[in-house]
Amino acid sequence: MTGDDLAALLPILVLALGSVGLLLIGAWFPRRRTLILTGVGIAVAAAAAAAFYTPPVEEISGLYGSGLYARFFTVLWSLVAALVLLLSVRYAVELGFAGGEYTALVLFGAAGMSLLSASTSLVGFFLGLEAFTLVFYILIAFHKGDPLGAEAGLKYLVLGAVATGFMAFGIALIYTASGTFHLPEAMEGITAGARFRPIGLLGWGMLLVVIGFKVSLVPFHLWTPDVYQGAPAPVAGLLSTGSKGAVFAALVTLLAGLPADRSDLIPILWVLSAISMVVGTLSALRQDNVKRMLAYSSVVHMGYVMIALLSGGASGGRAIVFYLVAYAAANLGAFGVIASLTGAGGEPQTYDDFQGIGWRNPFRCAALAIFLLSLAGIPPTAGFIGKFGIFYAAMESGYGVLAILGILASLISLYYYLRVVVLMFMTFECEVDHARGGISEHSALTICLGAVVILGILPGPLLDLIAALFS
Amino acid sequence: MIVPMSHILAFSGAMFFMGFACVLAQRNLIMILIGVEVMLNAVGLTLVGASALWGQVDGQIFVIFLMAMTSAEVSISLAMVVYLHRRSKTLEADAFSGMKG
Amino acid sequence: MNLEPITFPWLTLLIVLPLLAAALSLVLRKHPVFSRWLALGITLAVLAITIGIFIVADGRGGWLLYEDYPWIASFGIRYTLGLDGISLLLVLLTAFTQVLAILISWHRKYQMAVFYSMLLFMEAGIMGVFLSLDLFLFYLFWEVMLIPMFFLIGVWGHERRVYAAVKFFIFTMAGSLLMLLAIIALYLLHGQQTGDYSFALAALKNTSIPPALEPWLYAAFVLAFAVKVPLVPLHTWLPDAHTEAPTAGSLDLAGLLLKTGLYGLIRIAFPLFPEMAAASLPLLAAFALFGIFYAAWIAYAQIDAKRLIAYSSVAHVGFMVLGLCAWNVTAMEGSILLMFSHGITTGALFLMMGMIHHRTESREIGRLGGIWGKAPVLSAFFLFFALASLGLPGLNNFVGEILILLGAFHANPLWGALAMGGVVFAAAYMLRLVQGVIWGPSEGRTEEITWTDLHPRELLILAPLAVLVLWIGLYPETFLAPIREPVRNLLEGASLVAMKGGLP
Amino acid sequence: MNPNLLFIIPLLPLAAAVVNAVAGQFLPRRLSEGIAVGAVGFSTIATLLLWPLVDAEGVRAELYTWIASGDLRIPVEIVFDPLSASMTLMVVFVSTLIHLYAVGYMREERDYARFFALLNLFVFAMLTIVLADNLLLLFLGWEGVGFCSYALIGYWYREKKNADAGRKAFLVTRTGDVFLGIALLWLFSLTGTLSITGINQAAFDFGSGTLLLLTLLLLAGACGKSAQLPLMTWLPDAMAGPTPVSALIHAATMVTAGVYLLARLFPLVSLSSTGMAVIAAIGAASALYAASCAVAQREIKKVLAYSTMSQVGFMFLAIGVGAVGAAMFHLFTHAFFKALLFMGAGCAIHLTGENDIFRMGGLGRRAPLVFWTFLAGALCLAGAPLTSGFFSKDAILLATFAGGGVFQRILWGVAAATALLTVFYTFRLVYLVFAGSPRAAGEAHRLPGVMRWTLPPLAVLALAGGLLNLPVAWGGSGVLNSFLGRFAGREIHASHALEWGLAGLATLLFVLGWLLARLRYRPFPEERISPARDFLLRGWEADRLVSAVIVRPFTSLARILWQRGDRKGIDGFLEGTGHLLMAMGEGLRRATTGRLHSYLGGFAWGLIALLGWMLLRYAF
Repeated sequence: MTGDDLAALLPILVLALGSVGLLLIGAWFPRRRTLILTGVGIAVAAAAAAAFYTPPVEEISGLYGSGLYARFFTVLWSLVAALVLLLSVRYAVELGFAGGEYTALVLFGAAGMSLLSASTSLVGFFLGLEAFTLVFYILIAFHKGDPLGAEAGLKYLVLGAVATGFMAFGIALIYTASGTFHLPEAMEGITAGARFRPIGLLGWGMLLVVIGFKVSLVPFHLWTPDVYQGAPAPVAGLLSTGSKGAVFAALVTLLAGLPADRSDLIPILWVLSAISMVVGTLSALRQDNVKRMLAYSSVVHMGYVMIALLSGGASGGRAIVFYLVAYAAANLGAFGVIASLTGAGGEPQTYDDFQGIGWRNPFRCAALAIFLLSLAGIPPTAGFIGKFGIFYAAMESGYGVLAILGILASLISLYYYLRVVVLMFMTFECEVDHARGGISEHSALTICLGAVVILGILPGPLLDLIAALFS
Repeated sequence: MIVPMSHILAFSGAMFFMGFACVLAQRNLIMILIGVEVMLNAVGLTLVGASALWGQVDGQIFVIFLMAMTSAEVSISLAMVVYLHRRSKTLEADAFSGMKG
Repeated sequence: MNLEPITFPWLTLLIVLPLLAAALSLVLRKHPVFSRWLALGITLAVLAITIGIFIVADGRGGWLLYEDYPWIASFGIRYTLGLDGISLLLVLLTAFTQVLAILISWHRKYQMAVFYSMLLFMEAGIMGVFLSLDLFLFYLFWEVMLIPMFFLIGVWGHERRVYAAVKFFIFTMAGSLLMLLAIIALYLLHGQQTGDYSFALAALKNTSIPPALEPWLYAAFVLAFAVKVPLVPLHTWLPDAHTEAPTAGSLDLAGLLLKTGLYGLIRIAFPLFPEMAAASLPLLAAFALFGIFYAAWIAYAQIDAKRLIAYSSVAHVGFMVLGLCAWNVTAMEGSILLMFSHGITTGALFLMMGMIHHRTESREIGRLGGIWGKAPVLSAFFLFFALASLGLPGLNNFVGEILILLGAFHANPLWGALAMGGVVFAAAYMLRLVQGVIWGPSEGRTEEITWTDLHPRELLILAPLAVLVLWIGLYPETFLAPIREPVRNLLEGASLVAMKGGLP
Repeated sequence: MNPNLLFIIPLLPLAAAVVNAVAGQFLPRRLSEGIAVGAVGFSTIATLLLWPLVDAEGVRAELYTWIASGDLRIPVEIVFDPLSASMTLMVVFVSTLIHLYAVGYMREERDYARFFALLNLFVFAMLTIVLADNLLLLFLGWEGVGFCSYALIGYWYREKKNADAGRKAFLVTRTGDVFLGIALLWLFSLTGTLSITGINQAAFDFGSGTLLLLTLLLLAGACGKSAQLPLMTWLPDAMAGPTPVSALIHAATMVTAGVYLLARLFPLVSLSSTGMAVIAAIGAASALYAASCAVAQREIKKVLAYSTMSQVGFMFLAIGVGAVGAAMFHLFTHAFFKALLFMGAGCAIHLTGENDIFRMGGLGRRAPLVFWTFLAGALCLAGAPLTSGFFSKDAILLATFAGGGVFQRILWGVAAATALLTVFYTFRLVYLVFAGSPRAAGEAHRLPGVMRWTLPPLAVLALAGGLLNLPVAWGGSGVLNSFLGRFAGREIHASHALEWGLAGLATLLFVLGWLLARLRYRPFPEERISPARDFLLRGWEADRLVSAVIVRPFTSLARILWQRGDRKGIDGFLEGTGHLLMAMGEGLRRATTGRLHSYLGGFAWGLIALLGWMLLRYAF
């Protein structure tokens, strides 16, 4: 490893070293607020480093890219981590989290996500993925007093461990078939002409199981609602945005190596996308817990992203990246609102908790309504532009049926998104006061809201930037 | 290579699926974790075999990574097991079903 | 496109003014009185601008105003607004209606500032729909206007408001989502053929569409618009939404939202697919005719006065669609004029039901009655608008209807003859409404409460409407003149954009 | 003289209507009444002053273009020709008298402004019908009078019955209007114009089938407004309105609009002989039907209503046999004597506080002026020799008889029978109301002078109206016919002998009918109830028939469409879909058991599916 490599790793180093530093400081200096805000600073610094520092090399040790694509996602996940931390300031104090450890884990998770998004090798892929998976094992069960948190942690842990096994086996098989871990050579190596070689395809199958698990595609999605429900809201926000987005970011790189004709893989992806949209939508209909509803909605959304992934090409990739950003802003915002409403009585999760709170907490509930509308893909929000991009990519590459399925799913999904809006604003006014939320939460929510609305109205600059990632 | 790759693959594949079967069949958390461990070791075997097949060290390096990672995972798992056991006095995996639907 | 230099973005102003006011109103939630005056001021300003444009335009053809800026370059999406005679009429209606909507909600108590803000958002959205010439932009506004309406119904509506609001939202989205796909498909086809990836309506008109695909794309567009129009049997959201919405909401729904569907047919669906449109006209006409009778028939059975008026709207739009289907100058002009007229009469009826409901807290025909004895001026206005609605000659709806009927008969005698029969149905349900509300003995709610006749603010709302009813009824030329040339161009299939316009 | 001045005639009542509608409640009563009466009065004077404008071709005046679209151009244009001029004069004159009468009649009403506004508006609309040279403008008046009639029938809206009667009138007449409307659409489609003159000129080119259908459509429209079979059920109910309204709208003017329409479009109508026959048959049938009903009525105004229907039937018959002149002649005389009768009836009601003729009686001595004027009207209605009704009815009978064919003879027979019935029920009415001793129990009112003194001029006109068109055989010169000129329809060729013979027969019928009525009703008879009487009283059960065949199916179908179609059908389908989706969601929700092993099972199944597919892929 050369100095240039290290320089290229600067943002990751900021995150990782910052994480370690906070962990150490936290042991002697347990001021939660200060620690978490420092963590925010570190994440922002990392984002700034990634954004403004052009690294001297394009690739680090054959494991990670440091090009525009990688830097983009590093910025994104660092900012997501910063937002998550901002959302956690009051939350952590309220629930008595150990500030240093919590912050350190979030930062470390962000480093893992950035690495995963940047991976140019199966080894990098594995390490990045595992880095933040391990973090989540802890973060999900971070609230020690909460039995549901422990249960969620356990479920994620066991399934995650099994998934790790599958991933490792898949990688091993691909390596067996191709003789290299490096992308895109590994992908080229497992194909012979238009067809996959059997072992390579088997390896891909294993990888798909893991990817399906990580991004919650049906039938590997079953953990999602439980884990979202049990995990602390900011963590669920990070889990639903960062971990999934990073996997997709890596997947774009993975698939880019495959030959244009992927007829062996396409039917699988097609089916995964379709049943994720259908099953996710239907399952969300009867939920009465907002976090579980958001979990199923994320299943549907990942189904949408799969459409774009299938479509491939420049427009597919662009659609994925934009969608991930839009989805991250809206989903993080939604979980953020839940976090900000959390008081001594715990998180408001069930629909009953949301009944009639709209006019008592106008800003946050209006924001939640807008986030939900964005998730539903209604203009003028980022979600609409994102969905437009996906359907556009789908139509362009001839996945009309999937597009229509997606349309139907988003139509039905309106019901459960609107239901929350209805509960908040259109029923009687409740008398219960939820937590008023701190300034950090409000600023985080404002940022998310701003992103959702601005990207809905003026998506041009971001779209141009994303287009540059793929050129 | 003294052992053909196909044999290695067959063996490690079998081992992998035995591990997975263990995960599926066992109810006790410890046993499930052991199953995962078996799966991971099968992977290690495959990697070493492939590494030999291609005459590279990449695979073996990856095995080292894998082992490190596994140990981290195991430590977290065990911590979790202890934590859960202390909370609910059971290690039955299916006993933890407070959330569903 | 080589158009005259844009002097001042009046059209953008029509959209942005309400939008800014809406945002400001939301921010200053705690100062409802301020936001009320703000809302009134802004809507009046918008009305003044539209009237100004109307006067300056003076029945000229072509694009009266036109704006075009790049917006989302990577998709070839542009911010293109254009105003011709047809949109002018509808923009005028929008601006006018919105002033009334503010005025009728003057003393609303609950979350007043937000209410006005929603009305202003609505205005911006509808203006956008009537002005957009870029399909993406159009679609954006098309859906944006649903959100404020959803809240208006859901938050400030009557008993079953939530059901109505959600039904409204999902129903209309069901249509429009498929349209989104069709828009994308059209865009891709056009891009692949010409290399010019653009959502501009004018450009997409020249797309040659594979015969296998064309019916589907056309159907997607028509479905979206038919839901909004609404064409029977896609209408069942309407009675619920109209009935449960607050008065201002009903006013906007009947006066404006339904028109967006018809406008979409005229401006987008028909010009984009002229051959398909020509082929489908008999089918659409059949639906329209069926709707005229079906809705009128059901209206007759209603107990809730607002619901009755809502069904009457469905019957009326049947006439309008029939007029479009006749595809000749007379019927088309009649259709557009009826769009305008219907906004006024049905809007007025909803306003009056709002006033009556405000006093009696009842909308049930059986519990009202005999109001004439208590509030003669109010009742006289009610009777007047009811007569206009049932198509009494000399009042506004008649002109539109007779033009439609004449044109439809010319296109197909059976259509005209059948539709003429619809006027008896119209008389049947309207007279039942009048009978149940203002005539008869004053019993029930009418007797229980102390009545005040119209107060000045209400008179201020109704008087301009009444003047317009008579104006259109007796001298429709004012409103026919601006649409004459656009209609001719539409029928001749000429590309609108080819003509130059521009106000000095 | 400037022809544009003609617009004064209809616009004066309109202006008065607007003033009364907007400000009537705030004006002093006298002023409001003065405006209303004055406007109509000045219209009458204007008509007389502008009379010199009339010429055979008609004078035209255009105000502005009402509607213009494509080929369509609808000018607000009026035409002043012999037909419209004479009709205008009749309308404004009768209106003036009735307005005056109404001032007295409505003396105790507080809501006078609404009444006079509507009455004036009616006059405007009626004049629009009469003067319009454009079918669409005519249609404006046509619907306008319909509305005024509706609003005035339901003037005493507090009683549901009255409001319902108004609604019924509007709906039934509008049913007729639809046919007129269709005719209008068709005519425009055929000729590209809606000018009456233009249409009449173009009619020669139409095919016979088209002509027949057009005639039938126009006839249906006319039937609705003129209460002819089968659209007649509204007229008896319309008597719920104030008496001046009945006199003006439902006797003298509006109900004759149908006749006027057919007369206006006679050049078109006359081209279809079958159509003409249908018109005649409808007229004769209505005449007989209404006369038979009138015989059994108890309410004074309903007797008159049925008699109106019957007399209008005569006019239709006249049109049907081509005698437009005779039709117009009867229209005018009928307007005078029927307005007179209604006003007299109004006085009778006022004096006794009763509607039921069986409870009146003895009025002859109490109110001699009312009696004598009413008797004058009754004699005209009955067709007593030398009265106006005698001449006008005789002209119709003669024209029918002179038509020659068997069909015409049958019609003539029907008409003659009707004439007999007419005499009978007229004298039944006179005897029951004026003869005998007072039987009234209701509260009697004093009769305002203005109500009384409007009667004599009409009585004189009614009695002497025959001079208007005295036949040549009687030494006259047929003034009206020659004035109408080309509008008078076909020439009637009949020998003087036939004329005298028929007149003698008519006299015979009159005497016979009078004797029968005198025998039966001179001494007050106890009311006898029989099924036949009830059948006639209820107008041959027409209302029940309409209710069973149209109204009730309509209402129940409305409810069925709403509940079954909209609610169960469309909404049911959608909600069913929703429930299905919900049920599926619930099923999937159950599948998420919360147990770790079922989640691992998901892994396993997914893996098996993946591997299975790959296997398939490689096996084949």
